[in-house]
Amino acid sequence: MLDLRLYMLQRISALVMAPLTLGHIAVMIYAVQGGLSAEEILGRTQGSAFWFLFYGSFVLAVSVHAAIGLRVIVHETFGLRGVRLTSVTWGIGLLLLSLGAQALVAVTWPGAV
Amino acid sequence: MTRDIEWHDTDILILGTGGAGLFAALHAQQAAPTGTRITIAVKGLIGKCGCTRMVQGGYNVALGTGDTVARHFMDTIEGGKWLPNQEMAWRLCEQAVVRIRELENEIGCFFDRNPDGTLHQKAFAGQTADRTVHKGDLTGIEIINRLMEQVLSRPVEKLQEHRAIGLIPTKDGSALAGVLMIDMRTGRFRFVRAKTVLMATGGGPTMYKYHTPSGDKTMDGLAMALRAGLPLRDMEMVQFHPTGLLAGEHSRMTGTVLEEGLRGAGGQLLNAAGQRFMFDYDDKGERATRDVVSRGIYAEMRKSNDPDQVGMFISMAHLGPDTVRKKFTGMVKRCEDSGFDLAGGLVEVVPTAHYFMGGVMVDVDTRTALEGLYVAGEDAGGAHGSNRLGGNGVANSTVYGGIAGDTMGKDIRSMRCLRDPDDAVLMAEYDRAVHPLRQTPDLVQPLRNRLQEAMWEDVGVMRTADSMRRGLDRIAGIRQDLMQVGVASDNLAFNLTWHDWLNMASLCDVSDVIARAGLARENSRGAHFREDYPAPGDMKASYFTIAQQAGDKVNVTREAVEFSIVKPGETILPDGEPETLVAAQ
Amino acid sequence: MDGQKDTLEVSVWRGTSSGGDFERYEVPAEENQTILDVVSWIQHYADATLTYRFACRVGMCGSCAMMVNGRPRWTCRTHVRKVLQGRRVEIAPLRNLPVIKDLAADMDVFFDKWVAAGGAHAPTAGRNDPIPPVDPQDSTRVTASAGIECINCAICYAACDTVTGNADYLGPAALQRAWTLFNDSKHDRRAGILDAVSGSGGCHNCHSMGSCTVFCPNDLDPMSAIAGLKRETSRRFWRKGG
Amino acid sequence: MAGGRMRPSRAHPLWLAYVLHRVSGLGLALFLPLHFWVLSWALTQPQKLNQFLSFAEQPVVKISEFGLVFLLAVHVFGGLRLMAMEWLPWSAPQKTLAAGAVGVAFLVSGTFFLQVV
Ligand SMILES: Cc1cc2nc3c(=O)[nH]c(=O)nc-3n(C[C@H](O)[C@H](O)[C@H](O)COP(=O)(O)OP(=O)(O)OC[C@H]3O[C@@H](n4cnc5c(N)ncnc54)[C@H](O)[C@@H]3O)c2cc1C
Ligand code: HEM
Ligand code: SF4
Ligand code: F3S
Ligand code: FES
Repeated sequence: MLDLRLYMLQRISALVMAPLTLGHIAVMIYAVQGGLSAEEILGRTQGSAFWFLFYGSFVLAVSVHAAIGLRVIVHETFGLRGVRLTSVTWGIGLLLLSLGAQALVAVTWPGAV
Repeated sequence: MTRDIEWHDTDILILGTGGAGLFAALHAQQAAPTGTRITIAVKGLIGKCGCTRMVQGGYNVALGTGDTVARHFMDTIEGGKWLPNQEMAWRLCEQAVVRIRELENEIGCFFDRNPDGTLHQKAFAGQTADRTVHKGDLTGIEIINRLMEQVLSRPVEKLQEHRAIGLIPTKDGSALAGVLMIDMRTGRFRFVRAKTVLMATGGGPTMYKYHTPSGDKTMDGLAMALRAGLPLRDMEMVQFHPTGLLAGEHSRMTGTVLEEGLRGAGGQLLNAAGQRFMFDYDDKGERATRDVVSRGIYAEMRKSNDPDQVGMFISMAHLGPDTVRKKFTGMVKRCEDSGFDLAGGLVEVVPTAHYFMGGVMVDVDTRTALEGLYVAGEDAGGAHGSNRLGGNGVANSTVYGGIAGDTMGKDIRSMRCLRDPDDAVLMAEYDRAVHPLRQTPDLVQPLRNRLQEAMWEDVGVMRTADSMRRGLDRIAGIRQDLMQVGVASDNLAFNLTWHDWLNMASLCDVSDVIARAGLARENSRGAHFREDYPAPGDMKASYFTIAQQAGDKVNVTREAVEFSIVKPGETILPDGEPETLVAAQ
Repeated sequence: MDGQKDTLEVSVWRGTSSGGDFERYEVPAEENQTILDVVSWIQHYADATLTYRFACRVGMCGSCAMMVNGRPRWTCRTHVRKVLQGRRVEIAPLRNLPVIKDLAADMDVFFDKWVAAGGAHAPTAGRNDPIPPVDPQDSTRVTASAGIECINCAICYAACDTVTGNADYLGPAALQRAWTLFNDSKHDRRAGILDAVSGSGGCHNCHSMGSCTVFCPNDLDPMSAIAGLKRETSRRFWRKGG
Repeated sequence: MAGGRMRPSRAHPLWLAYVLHRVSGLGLALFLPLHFWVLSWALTQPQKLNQFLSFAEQPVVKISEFGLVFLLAVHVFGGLRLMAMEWLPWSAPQKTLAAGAVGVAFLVSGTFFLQVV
């Protein structure tokens, strides 16, 4: 149930995420090491265009990537196909996107707190 | 039991999916008018059964660098000890050139190349030029896989696991109406009418204790042709390969080929005492031709006559186990999988029945005496005479399979309609097939073992009039017992034991003919060796045997070979041509 | 020789497409014995109705593949000694294919997919043309030759879990054949192959789980062949922009 | 059903790598929405986020966090391994690569873990 198009989307989104996740882990290590509190972290990220783009692209990529990944698992495990499979894919993607967008706003929007 | 037969119509019906059957399907499709229905029926799965797939050594074809069709032809005639039908042998050599190009260019085979990109060719024993095209030692896989793909991707009707059991003529007997089959998967009967039928079921001398052909081949085609009253030629000619694996009676590996190249590379044959013996029989020792080595091994086996130590041994270790492993990777691995160490140890071998030169009499266009019936491949007799050269087997099946397709495609244009079968024959064939279902069930396999012993001992590598008469008696006894052995009829779907029974029926019928034809040939030629008539006889007075069934009786007659192209003692090669182009080893 | 023979305890799956179960047989043990010999013995001497399939007996035709102790194997070349667990062995029809009866699977889907993957040669020359020279050491040719000895036994197909879950997936053997043809300079529809393997059942479904390569009895490497197809289709994707 | 005939046995390094990739992908996909949800508290209920973060100081939670980072690392390096074998023309010794990917994943998540405690 993966044609070339979905395959490319999944690989491209993965490639986008790879540096982002590693960067994120690095930031987390740094943050924990420096004993930063939630306020301190948010203070740095909120209002920063850089972090908005950083996490923004992650949210976008992960929605696409995970939706396709779960689509494959759902097809291979439960045999779903056709319209139902497509709606499941979109459903997962949109769910992740909306949750992700909320988190993104919370973390990077200027003066959110 | 009601005679429940489903009818099915087609235009061109092909039996068998070896080199002959698959090529016929492709050529028929090219030659027949559009809209012609083509059906291919086979005892196993398309392309996965039969012997063409098992071809190791390769494909003989004269492609230049000194080699010519004339030279290939002369080798074929001399190898066949002047018995081949010369027109057929010529056509074989001539068309092989076209067919190999077709295989490479149209079918998509890839044969081994020289470093400069040209085809690699080598020489099998008995050839005077490097002529054999090959793909490693798995040539048949390449040929059949490519042919199979072509047929699978075309609109040819496929009847897989359909076994042909009877050729059904028209009421007046002038032509063929169709073929009665068993759909093996369901166990139901199906009568397929067709305007033309190609029989390409590939012979297969599996009535010998040791044999190389695939398990599906049991001489069904020749047994059907015999019952249909068609003349069969050269039926005494059974080729033995000298080195079949001996793994015990319980194993299907027994009889399978250890390749010719082992001896060519310096492999030694040893007896139980560990001594080489082939030089006692021939100056060339282990490198002598197949028939000579087979007889050498057989004679040595008879001398030792030890029931616990039946075969002789092939030994490669003196060449260095690592070298052997490298040069014969596939063979070493195969032996290893079955528990033998070819590279470093001894492997027990016996001569093993390999190829059947005899077959239905056909013209050079594969037509038979019965209108609508065509025969090609190992089922057809004539091209090889008393001996088939290594590499001429696939050439024969692919060349004549293609010709059959062309011929049927052409002939069908003048055949308006399907013919009606002779109901009496149809019913008789049906009854023959269900006979065991009406007897008390019993084991079939012991009878197969008995037949294989009888043929090996009495109608095998070396024969005498006495042994063959004894063989005939034994066959008759086995046949009688077979008629008493039943198969439970409660589940006929994919019932292998029923088919074993039918296999036995075919094998008994043809075994009987082999012995009779063997009695009729009172000399020794090629594969046929009579201890009571060891001389080859006058070449100029060469005759071939023709066996034909009339009523319940099989008559064997002799007919003089027609030297239509070359006479014994002469050659068609230009003056001054060297005897051989193969560099001495 | 030694009068009393050892026996093997053999469980064989019996049934049809509508269901079945394992049945137990005692089979005499022999020095040289393959799984095919075991199955044949049962049919010859113990249960005349047992169905299985074989032809060549030597690993060339790929008709005899079955599940042996849960692993797909060519039974004519599988020595009993290699698979025996104590005295026991369990034999079932090939996985991922419909059963016809007992140990005989229906291979039609497998071959349909072979064709669907573009697995038949398309000629660039005819029978009256000379055979084109091909450098056997040329790297493209070497790639093509790597998969050429496939015997279409469907062992890889039975080993692949993706096939189990995804009925449309063309499977390793068919895709390997496509890759071989893609690298065959004599093949005419090389671009067509990339189309044939890019659909919803195509090469992109492969998760590189590698069971095909691990279990192939001929030591072929369908996994890498499929990776080759993914690479070429991706490359074309970038060039053509989808 | 075909699968019911027999349990297939197929444990070998590449297959295990595949299972690991799938399980980690699935794990991440289940965890991520949760993660997003918690983060969005920053906007709506900041005090709840802080509560959560102090809750996250507990050792059990630390260990499961390690698990998460491990999953992420395994999945990322597994994914990179896959894309390398699919797209780079070398014929890589697959098993080594698979083992290597898991190794690196351990390293990264291990570092994370050490830093955290
Ligand atoms: C081990 C081995 C190695 C060989 N090596 C070489 C070699 O190197 N070079 C060479 O030239 N020759 C070789 N030969 C010989 C060569 O394989 C055969 O001569 C040739 O392939 C025969 O082709 P065919 O099409 O006539 O028959 P086959 O390829 O045998 O095909 C016969 C077909 O008919 C089917 N069939 C049989 N009975 C029935 C029935 N009742 N109903 C329906 N279908 C039926 C079979 O299932 C099969 O599909 C070798 C043979 C063997 C056994
Ligand atoms: C950040 C870098 C990531 C990379 C490089 C990556 C890479 C990949 C790749 C190559 C696949 C395809 C596997 C296959 O076809 O067998 C895949 C599958 C998958 N990924 Fe990721 N991924 C990443 C992040 C994520 C994240 C964050 C999630 C979770 C939200 C995720 C969830 C999945 C899922 C569910 C699958 C399907 C697994 C399967 O088909 O077996 N991935 N990933
Ligand atoms: S690739 Fe190997 S396992 Fe798969 S069908 Fe071909 S020979 Fe069999
Ligand atoms: S086992 Fe299946 S998933 Fe791919 S690597 Fe082989 S085809
Ligand atoms: S019987 Fe041909 S591969 Fe096993």
